[in-house]
Amino acid sequence: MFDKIINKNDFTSLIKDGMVIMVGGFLGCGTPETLIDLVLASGAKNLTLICNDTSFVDRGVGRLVAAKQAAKVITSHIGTNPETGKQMVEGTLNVELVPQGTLAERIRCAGAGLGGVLTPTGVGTVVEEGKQKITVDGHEYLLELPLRADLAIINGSSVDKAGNVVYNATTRNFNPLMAMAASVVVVEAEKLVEPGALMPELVMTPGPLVTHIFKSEKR
Amino acid sequence: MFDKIINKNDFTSLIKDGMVIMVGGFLGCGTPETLIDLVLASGAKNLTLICNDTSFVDRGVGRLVAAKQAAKVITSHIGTNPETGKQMVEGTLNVELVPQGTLAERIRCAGAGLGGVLTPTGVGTVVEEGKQKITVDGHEYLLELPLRADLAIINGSSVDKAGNVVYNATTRNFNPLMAMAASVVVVEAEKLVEPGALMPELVMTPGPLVTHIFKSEKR
Amino acid sequence: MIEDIELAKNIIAKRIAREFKNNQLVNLGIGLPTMVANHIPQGVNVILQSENGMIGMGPAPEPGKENPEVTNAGGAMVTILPHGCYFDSATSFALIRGKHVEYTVLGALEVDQEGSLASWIIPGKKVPGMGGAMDLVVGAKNVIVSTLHTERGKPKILKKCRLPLTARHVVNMIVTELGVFRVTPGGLALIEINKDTTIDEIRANTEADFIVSDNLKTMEV
Amino acid sequence: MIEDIELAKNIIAKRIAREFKNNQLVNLGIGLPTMVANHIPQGVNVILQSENGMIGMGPAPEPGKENPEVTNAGGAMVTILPHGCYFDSATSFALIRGKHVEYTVLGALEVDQEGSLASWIIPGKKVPGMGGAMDLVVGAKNVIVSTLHTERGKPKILKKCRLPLTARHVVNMIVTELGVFRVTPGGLALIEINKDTTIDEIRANTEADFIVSDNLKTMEV
Repeated sequence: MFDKIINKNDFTSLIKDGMVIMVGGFLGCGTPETLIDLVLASGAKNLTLICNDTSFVDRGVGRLVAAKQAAKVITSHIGTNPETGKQMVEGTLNVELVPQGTLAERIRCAGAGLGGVLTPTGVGTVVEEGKQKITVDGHEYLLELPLRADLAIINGSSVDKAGNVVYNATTRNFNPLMAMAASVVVVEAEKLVEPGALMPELVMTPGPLVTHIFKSEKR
Repeated sequence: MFDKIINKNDFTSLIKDGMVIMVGGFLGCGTPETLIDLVLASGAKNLTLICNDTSFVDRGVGRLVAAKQAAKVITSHIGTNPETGKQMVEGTLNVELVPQGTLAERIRCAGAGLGGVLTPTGVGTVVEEGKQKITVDGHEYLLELPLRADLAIINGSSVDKAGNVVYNATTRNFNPLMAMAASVVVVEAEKLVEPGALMPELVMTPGPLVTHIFKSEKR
Repeated sequence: MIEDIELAKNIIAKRIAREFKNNQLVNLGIGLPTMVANHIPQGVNVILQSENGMIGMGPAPEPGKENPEVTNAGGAMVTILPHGCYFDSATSFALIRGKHVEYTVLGALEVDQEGSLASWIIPGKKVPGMGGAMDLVVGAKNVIVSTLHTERGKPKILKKCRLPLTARHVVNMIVTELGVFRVTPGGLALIEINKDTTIDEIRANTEADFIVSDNLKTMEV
Repeated sequence: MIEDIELAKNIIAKRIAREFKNNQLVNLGIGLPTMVANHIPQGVNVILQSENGMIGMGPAPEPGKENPEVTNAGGAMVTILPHGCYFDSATSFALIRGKHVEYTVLGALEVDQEGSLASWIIPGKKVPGMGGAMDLVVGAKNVIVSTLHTERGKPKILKKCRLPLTARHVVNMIVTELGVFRVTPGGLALIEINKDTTIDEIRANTEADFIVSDNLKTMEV
C-alpha cells in the first residue's frame, strides 16, 4: 500500500553530482552507514554535506569527506576528522562552521516553514559576520536562516512500511530534524516492520515525511 | 531523592492574583482538571491565561474564564466557550487571538531561549498589526516574539518521581511546549511511577523541567 | 440551484474526495470538510492529519470503545489507524507550515477571485478565532475551499473579501455544489460544472469574475 | 606551582564538583570537565546532560555491556540512569539555550577578566569547530571555565582574549589548580586560593587584573 521500499540501484539513481545532502548522526552514532557506502560507490562529486560533525575518516559521513566527494561541508565540528581540516587548509573543501544549536534550529526552520529564527548564540563572535542583528527587548540576536537539502539520508532503529521512524537512545540527534528539511528523504531501516507494530507515541518521524525506505545492511 | 511531589495546599500557595498561567490541553483533551479545580478554589483574580483554546464553560481552562478569574486570554480559538466571547464583548476580558501554529512557536521560543521566529502565517491579515515584517529571500514574514509564563500547569499521562512525563495519544498538544516556557511548572500526574519505570525514548518532557508533581484526582 | 442542503454538501464532499492521490497527507477542517473522509474512493489511501497532534486518524470509535485521549481538532473522540502516530502542537504545525501536508480542505465565510479567504471572524458578531486555519492555508501545498455556492441567497465567491482575511492569495481551488473553480494567476476559472445547473445560473449566483475553461467538464460526483 | 598535571586536574575537578546542588542539570564538556563527574559528593544527585541527546547520563558501561546506541557528546559509549531520557538535537539545545541547564563546565584556550572565552579555533593552526560550546555558554545559567592556570608557562587568564571568541561576557567562574575566580561586574575577583600557593605566585602567573576578595578562602579540595 505504501510502496516506499527501495533497493540499492533505486537509491544510487537518486545521487547526483553537486547535490546538497543532509546526513543524520552524531560522531557516527545514528548514521546510515549502508547509504553512505552507496554514496561512496556512486562516486558523486562536489557534494554539499550538512551534518552535525564530520565524524571520523573511516566512519559515518567522514568517509565521504575522506573520499574527497564533498566540495562543501556545513557542520558544527570537524575536530575528529583530520581530513576535513587538511582539505580546508589546502583550499579544496569549503567548511562553514555553525554552532550546533543554531545548526539544529536552521534545519528545523526549513522543515517547519519558518523564515528564520533569532538566537543569542554567536553574538559578539565571528559567527555574526554577514548576518542581520535584531534587538528584541534590549537583547541582541542573530537572524539565522533556514537550511534545506535536496536529499536527507537518515538512520532509523525501527521503521514501519508506512515510513514511521523510531530512534533508539541517542541515535535520534539530527535525524528527525533532517527528515523534515529535504526534498527527498531516505531512511535506512535497521529493523523493518509492518504498520501497527510501532507504538504511535514512540514515532518521532511521521511516515509521510519519508520518501523511501532502504533496509540496512549494517553488521 | 527528587522531592517534587506536592499536595493541594502547596499548589494553592503558588497561585497569585495577576499571574500569567499557561494551561495545557486542546479542547479539554490533556488538561490538568484537578489543578484547575484548585485554581478555581483559590479564587485568584486578574489572571492572564495562555492556552490553545478556551475549551468549554464546564471543562478545562474554560471553567476559569466562566468564573471570571481571567483578565486576559492569549489563545487561538474561543468559539467553543460562549463565556469568552461574551466577556470580550462586555469589555471585561481582553482576548489576544494568535494563530495556533504561531502560538506553539512563540511558546517554544521562550522555552528554547530564542528571541523570536519568522513565520509566513498572518501576513496580509490583521495578525500583522504592530509586528515587525522581515523579508527573507523575497518572502515576507512576521517576527513573532516569545511568550512565557509565571506558571505552567500541564497534564501527564504517566510521570515518574524525577519529573519525566509521558503523554498518551493526543493529550500531548501544548503540554511539552509549556513545560519549557514557565518559571514554575506543575504537572498533574494521572499515573505516578518510580524513576526507571518509563521508557526513556517515550519521555517528552525531561524531569528537570518539572518543578512540582501533583497526583491527579481525576475520576 | 440545488435546494437540498444535505445533498449539496454531499456533492461537494464527494467531488473533493476524488482530488486525492494515494498516500497523500490531508487535513480536513471541521464541518463540511470532515464529510470528505466518507467519500474517499476505495483503493486510495489518504492519510488524515489532525492538527491537535496526529496523523493516520481513523473514523469515530465503535460504541464502548471511545478513548478520551484520542481526539480530533474538533474535540471529538476518534481512532488511530495502524500507520498513524502522535506529536505535539509545534511538530503538528511544523508539518503544516513546512509544506508537508498535501491538501487542506476548509470552509469559508467568503472567498474571492484573488484566492484570498475569510473564515474566522465577523467583527462585532462572531469571533471564534482562527485556530489553525491561518497556518493551514499558508502552509499546505494545496488549499481547497469547500462551500455552498450561496448563503441565504447571497454569493460567497466575491471579487474581494470584505471580512478580515484568514490569508491572502492562497486558495487553489473552490468547490461548491454547482461547480469547481481553479484560482489561476489570471483570475478565477470555472473548470467543472454540475450537470444540474447552467453557466448562467452560476454567473447569477457568483459575484466574482470568472472565465469558463475551454476544457469545461461535467462535475463527476 | 603544582607541577603534577594530573594532580592539578584532579584539584580542579574536585573543586568544581563541590559547586553543584541536588537535582541540578549540568553539562560537562569533554576532557577535564568530564572528570568532574567522578568527584560529585555522595548524597548530591546531579543530573548530567549530554548535548547529543540525553539527560541522566551514567558512567561508562561495564565491559560486555556496551551499547553503541547510547553515546555521549564525545562519541564514547555511556549508560543511562533510571531518571534519564533521550531527545533530539533541537530539544537538546532548547534545554541548553533556554536556561534549563544550571551549569556548563568547559575548558578554554583563553579566558579573560571580562568573562569572555575562546575555545574553538586557533586560526591557521587548529580548527576543531565550536560544536555545542557557543550555545552552552550563552544558554546555561552558570558558566564555569575549568583550566590549568598556565599552559607551557604562559597565563591562560588574560586581560582580553586574543583568539576568536566562543562568546563574550558569559563566564561566571574560573577554576584553576591555584584558585577560584568569580567574574563580577567590577572585574575578576579571587575568592579561593589553594593552600599550596600564594597570592604573589598567582599574580605572577595571571595576565588579567584581579582583586583579592576580602573574604578569601582556602580552596577545599
